[in-house]
Amino acid sequence: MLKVLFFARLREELGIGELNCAAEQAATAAQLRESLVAANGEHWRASLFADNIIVAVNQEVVDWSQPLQAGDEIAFFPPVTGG
Amino acid sequence: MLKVLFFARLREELGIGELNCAAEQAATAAQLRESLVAANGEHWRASLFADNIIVAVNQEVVDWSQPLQAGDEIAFFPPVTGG
Amino acid sequence: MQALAVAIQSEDFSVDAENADLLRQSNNTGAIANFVGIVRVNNDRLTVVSMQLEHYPGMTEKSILRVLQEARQRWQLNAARVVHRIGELHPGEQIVYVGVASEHRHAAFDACAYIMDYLKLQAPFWKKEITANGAHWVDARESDSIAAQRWSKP
Amino acid sequence: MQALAVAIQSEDFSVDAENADLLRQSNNTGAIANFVGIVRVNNDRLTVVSMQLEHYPGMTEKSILRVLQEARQRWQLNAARVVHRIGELHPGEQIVYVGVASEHRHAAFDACAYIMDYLKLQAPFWKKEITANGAHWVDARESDSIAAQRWSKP
Repeated sequence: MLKVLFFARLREELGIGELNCAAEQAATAAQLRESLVAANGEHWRASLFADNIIVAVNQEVVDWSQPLQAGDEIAFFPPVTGG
Repeated sequence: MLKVLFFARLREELGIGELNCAAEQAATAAQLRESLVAANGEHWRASLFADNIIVAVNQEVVDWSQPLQAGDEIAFFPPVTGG
Repeated sequence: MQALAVAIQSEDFSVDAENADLLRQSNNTGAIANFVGIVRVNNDRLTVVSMQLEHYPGMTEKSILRVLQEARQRWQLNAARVVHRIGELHPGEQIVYVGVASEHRHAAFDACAYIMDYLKLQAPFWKKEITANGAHWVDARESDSIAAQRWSKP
Repeated sequence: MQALAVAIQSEDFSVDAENADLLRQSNNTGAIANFVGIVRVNNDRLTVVSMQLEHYPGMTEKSILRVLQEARQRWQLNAARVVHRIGELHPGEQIVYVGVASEHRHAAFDACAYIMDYLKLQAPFWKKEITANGAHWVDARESDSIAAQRWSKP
């Protein structure tokens, strides 16, 4: 299993903060994003493919080519605005 | 009259923090320093002519060529060490 | 307590209390540089009623701690700490505290500015503003590349 | 209270209370940069028992206020204040507070560092250290020309 998290605007737009999905569905972060859109409908595309969406694997920001493995925690979020 | 002030190490070395002297004795800050040594003895020279001694007239740091006039407040002090 | 510390909390903080903790963690400190972020009243000419702050539990704490470690490698620091609030905040309230203790002031100032750049530009926090015209997520204004340039090693 | 304020006092200060005054003096502040100077325990490997701080009453206040005015002309500041203690201080005690409030952090940081350079290098204060080996006036370490270079206008 992969643990998938969404934060801030993404969480609100998708109406969900966390879901699990099978690790076989996605060898990389990019493939996971595509499979989430395929599984949940095209209205997810506008959110997950918005400009500057960031992906973190196991709490580290990574490139979309990052390989995934079972047990990983993957988070999608918009640009940060802290401080 | 001129009001003359000494601070910190100078005040301690000279044994005095404040004195008055006649304005006619000194047309400039440099002349005032010489006349203070002349009036108080050569042991004042080591203190007033030590490296980096600063002179302020009316609470502004000035050059030694600064002209003086009656009523001025002249301060001699070593390099500052605040903060 | 640790010389490097991160707290994410909804409660307000005291700069005096945090600075006292910094001093307890360090020997021979001569300089403390602080940054305190405040919720602004106006943003883009809209009056802010309140602000909602969200973070990524776990990643936020871990990534800030790593930045404190980087800062300590880069500058001579005795101690450093960050307190960042989350949840609902109102204009005029404190959002974030950064405290850096060092023997000398230049290291403290530079490390404090470096940590704040990270908090503004890379730490996983998100702000939602509630104004008279409704609620909206705050847009990011500055790019990571600006921060990276500023602190790139020579 | 004024947006620019200077206090020379023997009593200790609270950073929280001073920052609250800064906020009362300003609108739409988003950033406060602070510097807090602390009496160090060791100087030149001697253990400091206490420190005696002397100033030039009148000139000190006036010259610091002028530097706050210069800083406000140079950066977009909402408010700035300095509290500098005099008299007998002990290791670990607070000596000096600088607080600068601005809408944005870079102006606050830069102005705070600028004001501290003035306080260290040009404001009329003198420190005498009392150590186990006796009392001595602290030597100035940095030259005015270094400070002038750092802040010279382009």
